[in-house]
Amino acid sequence: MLLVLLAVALLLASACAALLTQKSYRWSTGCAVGGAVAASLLGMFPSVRILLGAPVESLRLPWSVPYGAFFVAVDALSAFFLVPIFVLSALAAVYGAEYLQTYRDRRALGPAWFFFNLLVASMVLVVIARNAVLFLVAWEVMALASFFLVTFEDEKESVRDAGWVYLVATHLGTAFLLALFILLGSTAGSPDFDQFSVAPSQAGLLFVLALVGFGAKAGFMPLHVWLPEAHPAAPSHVSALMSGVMIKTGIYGLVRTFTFLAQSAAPPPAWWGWLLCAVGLTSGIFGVLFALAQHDLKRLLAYHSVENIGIIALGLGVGLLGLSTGMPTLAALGFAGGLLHVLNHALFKGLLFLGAGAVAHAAGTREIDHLGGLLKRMPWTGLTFLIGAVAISGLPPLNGFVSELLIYLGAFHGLTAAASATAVSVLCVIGGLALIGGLAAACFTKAFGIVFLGEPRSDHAAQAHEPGLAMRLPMLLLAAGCVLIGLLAPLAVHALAPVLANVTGLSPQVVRTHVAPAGRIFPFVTAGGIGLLGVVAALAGVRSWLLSGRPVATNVTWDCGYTQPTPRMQYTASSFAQPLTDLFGILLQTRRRLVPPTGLFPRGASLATDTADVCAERLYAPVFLGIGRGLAALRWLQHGRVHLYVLYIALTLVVLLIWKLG
Amino acid sequence: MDLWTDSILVFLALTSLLLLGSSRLFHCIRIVAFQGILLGLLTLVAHRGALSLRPLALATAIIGLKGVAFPWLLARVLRDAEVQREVEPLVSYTVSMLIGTLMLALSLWLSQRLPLPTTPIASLLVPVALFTILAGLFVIISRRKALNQVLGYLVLENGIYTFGVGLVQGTPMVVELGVLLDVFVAVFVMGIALFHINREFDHVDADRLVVLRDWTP
Amino acid sequence: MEAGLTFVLPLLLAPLLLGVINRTKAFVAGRTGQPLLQPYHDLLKLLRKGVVYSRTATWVFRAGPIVGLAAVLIATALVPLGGAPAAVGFPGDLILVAYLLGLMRFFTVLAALDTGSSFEGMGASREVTFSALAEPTLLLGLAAVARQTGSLSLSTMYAGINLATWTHVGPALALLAGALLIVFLTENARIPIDDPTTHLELTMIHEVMVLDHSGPDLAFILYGSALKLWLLGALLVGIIVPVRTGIIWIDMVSTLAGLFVLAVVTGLIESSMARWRLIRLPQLLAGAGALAALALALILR
Amino acid sequence: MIAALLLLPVLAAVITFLLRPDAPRRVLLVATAFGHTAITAGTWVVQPASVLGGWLQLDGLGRLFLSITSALFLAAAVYSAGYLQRERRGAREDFEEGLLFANAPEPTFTSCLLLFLAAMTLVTVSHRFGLLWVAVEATTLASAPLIYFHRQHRSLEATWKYLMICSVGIALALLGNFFLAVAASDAGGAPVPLVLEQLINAAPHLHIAWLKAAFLLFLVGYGTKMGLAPLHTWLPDAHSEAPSVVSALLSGALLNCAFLGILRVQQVCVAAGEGPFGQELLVDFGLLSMALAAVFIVGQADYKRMLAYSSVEHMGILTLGVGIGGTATFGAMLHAVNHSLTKAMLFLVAGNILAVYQSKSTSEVRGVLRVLPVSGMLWVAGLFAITGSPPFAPFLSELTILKAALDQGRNLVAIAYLVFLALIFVGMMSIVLRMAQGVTERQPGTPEPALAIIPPAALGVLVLLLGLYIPAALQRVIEEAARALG
Repeated sequence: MLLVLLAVALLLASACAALLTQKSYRWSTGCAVGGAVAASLLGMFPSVRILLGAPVESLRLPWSVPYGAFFVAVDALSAFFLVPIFVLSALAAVYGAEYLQTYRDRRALGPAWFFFNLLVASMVLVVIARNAVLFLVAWEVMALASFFLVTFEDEKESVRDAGWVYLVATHLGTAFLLALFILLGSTAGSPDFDQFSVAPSQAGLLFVLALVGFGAKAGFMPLHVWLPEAHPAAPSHVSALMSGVMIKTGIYGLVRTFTFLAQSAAPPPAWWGWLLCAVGLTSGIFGVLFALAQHDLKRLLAYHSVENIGIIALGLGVGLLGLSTGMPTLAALGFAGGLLHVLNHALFKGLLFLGAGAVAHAAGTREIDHLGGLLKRMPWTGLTFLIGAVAISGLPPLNGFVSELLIYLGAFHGLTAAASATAVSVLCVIGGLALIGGLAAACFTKAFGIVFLGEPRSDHAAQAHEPGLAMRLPMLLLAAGCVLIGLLAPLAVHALAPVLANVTGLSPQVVRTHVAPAGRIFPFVTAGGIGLLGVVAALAGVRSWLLSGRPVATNVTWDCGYTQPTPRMQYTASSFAQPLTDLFGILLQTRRRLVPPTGLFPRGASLATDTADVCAERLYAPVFLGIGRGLAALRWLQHGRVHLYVLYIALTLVVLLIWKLG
Repeated sequence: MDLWTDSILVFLALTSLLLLGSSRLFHCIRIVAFQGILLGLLTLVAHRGALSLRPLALATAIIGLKGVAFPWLLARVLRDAEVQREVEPLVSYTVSMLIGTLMLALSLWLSQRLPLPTTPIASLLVPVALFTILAGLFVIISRRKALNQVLGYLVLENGIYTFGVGLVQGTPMVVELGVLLDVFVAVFVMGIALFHINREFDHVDADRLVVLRDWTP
Repeated sequence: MEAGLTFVLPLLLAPLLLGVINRTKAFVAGRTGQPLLQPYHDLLKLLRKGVVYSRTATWVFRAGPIVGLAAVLIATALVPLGGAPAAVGFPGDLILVAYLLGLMRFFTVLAALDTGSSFEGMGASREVTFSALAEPTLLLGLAAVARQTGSLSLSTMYAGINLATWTHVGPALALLAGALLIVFLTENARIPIDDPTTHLELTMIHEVMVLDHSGPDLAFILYGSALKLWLLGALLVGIIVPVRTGIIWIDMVSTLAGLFVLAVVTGLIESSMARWRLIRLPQLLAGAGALAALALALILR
Repeated sequence: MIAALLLLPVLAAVITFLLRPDAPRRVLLVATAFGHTAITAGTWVVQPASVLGGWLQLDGLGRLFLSITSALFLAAAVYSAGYLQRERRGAREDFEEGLLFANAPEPTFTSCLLLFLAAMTLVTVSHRFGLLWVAVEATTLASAPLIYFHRQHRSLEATWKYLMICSVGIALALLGNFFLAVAASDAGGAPVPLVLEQLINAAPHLHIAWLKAAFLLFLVGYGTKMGLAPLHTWLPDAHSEAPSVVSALLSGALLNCAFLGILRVQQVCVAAGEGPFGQELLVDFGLLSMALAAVFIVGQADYKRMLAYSSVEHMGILTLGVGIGGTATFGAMLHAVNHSLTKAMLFLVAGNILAVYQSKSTSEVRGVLRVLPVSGMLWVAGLFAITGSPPFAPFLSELTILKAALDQGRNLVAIAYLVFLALIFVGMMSIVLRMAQGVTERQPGTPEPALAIIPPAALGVLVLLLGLYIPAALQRVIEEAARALG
């Protein structure tokens, strides 16, 4: 506990130090990165210890603000979210130290580092806060800090707009949270989490409030609109942090709210689970579809965050279904899958954003169609990005597969054991997961294949170079993490037990018995994974033995008889995704500007597509426009004529007199 | 005594009505001045003739200010402003008179319905006061010249004061003088403002002061 | 023992299925056709050859065939042969199988993209498209079986299907078989989805992806796809041929027979109908999905 | 003590008016401000004796509003010392229309500023309703010349509207006084003098109908001065045309004083058991003001007007809080403090921006964060504060009010409140961020004079600290004030 608080203090101190020493690039960066890394190391110990079953630690100090109390605690659930926060923050900070160097002569980096460490500190506080006011303050500080990080390059119009969209989205979400927490605290009269109690009549309302309020941060469809704007706009190490852990605080809040609601509304009504599953499916499928249609690498990754949040929501939804139908196994497996995916997504999405940053850093563009052949020039970045891609596609033997398998298991268990009503919904989950998996694989073959393989499609790509150690090391560590969790699945599931006990309100022992099937299965999965690697190694050996002493020629790619093959003849990201985007064109509403080749000897021809977010364009833009119009129509009230102003006064008086006394 | 009071009150009402109908600014000023004097007299008679120092002092102060000082000030401003001396109402005189009579009726009706805990010095008092107040507001709203609005404000003030004098006994001297002082300063400042307006714009049309607004037709 | 067999048999017999298919097509076309064992000869020949690599290609290109084969080998160990249990079986292995095939596809596609050739790029693009559509059907189909047999392990699931099941939910199983047949054809690049014989027309999906592979790499790929053919075939036949006598040999032999019949049927289909236009393939796959869903509905009811 | 509070500024005003040289005048101004603040601080420790037989005394409400006023005036005085230094003498070009204009003579400005302070002080300490009225009217008259500091036609127009509208409104408040007197005229035989305490004691005998009527008149009268919609019409003009330091005082101190007028009569109503009658009205006016502020803030083209409308919004929040009652009253009192500090800071910063950019147009000002690093930072921070984002103080008070509303089950009020807050947040942010961020051709890092930075910075720090920790003493004062309203 104290160590965690110490970490927070350290983060804040280093943040201020970075701000004060911003005259010197070296010092401010040193302070910030040192602080972040040290704080992470400090914080890891208690988090891991509690994950491994140490008792819950809490601390309550008086705090002289209305309804406020400095009430913090670290239980298994908090610890489970603390781990990725600390890991990713430290790595992102190290990465950023090199990444931001290119800006050093253009601007003072003090503020950037200040807000970075502030963001980390506020995330930690959000996760350990046990008092509504404290939580909300931390929550908003987190939002503001991340907003300033997003608008780091505010000289760009697009960045400013992105920041604005993000700010509005998160603030409107917070409005719902205000209502949520006040209602939670009103019956008990105390805003401390442990005092919360819910009137069963209100439970449904509270659930919806939480879903909207936290969903806006987590990025559920259709509240996701800020994600694809903000993540590309932010510096890559910030995108990694935001996408990897910050949006997960939304999931944390949602799960934490379940624990409050569970006390009163046990078992939760079935429609909660249905709703969450529906949200998950929408986010997952739409997210991956929109990702397919993007050709900005970071925008693509951002949409994948929406997709993965969808998968997490599916897991939680299955868990809720389990609770509502009284099937603990279903609940345990669903929540386990969802929560484990939180951790996994933090690892591989962080990794992928860092990789994307390295690419943009090296090639000077995020436009996939201008890249290519980077694997030769950036072998390490390429390898780690490939690992991340395999992991996020949920393929064995990496970690993405483990969490998705847990959700599948839950769903299949529900299918075989539950009544047909529940069975139908879990079937949707199964089919949805399968579709998402396939599409994700398609999307990441595109991302990796077009960016790293083939021939460079532009000079930028041709001149790309591997980044320095400070940027490479974090990627390597994250990649290692993906592999480890993939292979050590049984341990991961075991470690989840106390967390699940927290969420489902069952005792750890009971939970263990219910995740037992998964526990029995995962050794096989691990064995399969290791076996796979073994076979790969063996086959590689066989191959090299076969090829020993045989001619191994190299030549140009066989080009069907063309005499002048050029890199521009390669398939591009757009053409690669075109069959799928056409197939789902009705949903994507892709705009294409085509200048077809004309004449016998056509000169220029071009095709440009862009896929704007349907929700943003068809849903929010009109609403905001309408509100603006409506308000503008009322402006005549302030027409400037003093006579009529006095008339207002007289009328108000008369109306009041008649209304109140007449 | 009541004869006095009533007649004064009637005169008050008439002056207000007259103001609504008069077309020349100097005329308006004179009317308001006369109203001020009436008000002074009212304070005298309001005290049931008990000729103590207090009402005398008050009366003189009121007459001095409202009957002499203000009119002189405003007249001076008007003289400086070489604009035509028409009132130029937004609402024509006849309509104003009509509305005036309506307001009179309204205030009579209201005064019937107002349950008075204390008996006023005269039955006419409340309706006349209300009517004067309404008339003042109406002048402010319906006249174009800024100076007219000052006059309207004065009339409004007079109406309120009438109400106070007739109905409220034992308002401390300090407060009364403070009120008077405030009104004096208010009108003085307004006068200065008028003076500046006239210098800045070469007109004193309040309804042409519409630069500051959030709406462009 | 049987478990071992269910693992070894495909390793030995998978290429033979290809032979049977080709022979059937030849027979229908009235040709003598290649000998049944031709695929084995091809594999051996390729294994003995050297290789040519593109200058564009990286280690990913070399890794593709290996990872693909490795993945499908592991999968083979998990798939039962009708009543005969798989070498390894555990609840949820069906998901592992599906995703191992996904891994295989992932790396094949990457290897194709690694050459930077527009043909391979196109093939890769189509491959991911259609397999993305086929995957839900496969899983929903297996889900139906799981629901029916109340088990999550392929071995027990398929052991649970017998004549009684057919008498109960015959229609459902029939629909299921239809769905799985379409998946089988899609995943193995057979007509009417794909045409394995020609290499150069731009209509190709799978074959065009492996255009630049040669020597042992190509051998691995061919062998891998043969195993894949076997696996999906086994999953299909396991449903169609509900012989569960309890005597493992009979079950196994009958399923084997079923597999070869399936090969013949495939051959007949390939020679009897033409390849569909790409535009229409999604409809076909959606249809398959619909069949699976319908089957589920019947089973859930 | 109270006498000192009142006399100090008056004397200073007289002296400054006669003092010819500039430097000592400015020094005297600042010194007076310090003295006033010091005495005010003293009233926190020792309860000052009442003057004029209880006409002037300092209760909880008075102390709170006096402290706000005094603190704000201190900041304003320091700022204006620098401001007057920077203001060029003689005729200069008006940046909007290029007309020539000059400033009012500095002695007038300074002495009016001090008289303004005296008048506001009188408002906070007077318990005699008539005196209160005199004081409020006096604030109007003292501040009118301040608004007309820049002798050019727009500020003149603003001054005229300010004078006209406020005078009419306050005249109605005078009528309210008389109504109140009527209501108290036969409480148990003898008429009760219009002194707050005695009225409260005699409350049960008051004539209810007249009391209600009086309340309505006070509400409309002082509400005009306070800027409640739809009586707010003078407010944006005056705030946008006055020198920023004056706008800061108007918005941060004057509006509160007017609010105090309403609170006084509300106290009587509560004592007479008519609390709900007033509270209902306050809730309605509060929501109406917030709505109207939202209308004019969204897409506002002049950032000083935007701040002015934001004041309308926050006056709405104050009345809403008092109207909801219970813990919300505490929230409202706390919000009065927070809003005053934040808004004053914002107006001062707006003054800095105006001085450099020579434009009040939200579309012409760009890249403040680059051109004026400190002011830009304060500008953005202040805007986040005023829109109720943690960790700044207004968040706490707004949260308290919301909580009270929800706890009382007034969900519609709470929803409307949240909706308006959200609307205003979006409107303000889209304006402010466009101003603060981005690039401009002005050279970055324009030097910012210390006297222009220290006061707003100090206020900003205060706002932040109050958002993180509310000292026990302040807590006590606020609670005392809230208790006065039952």
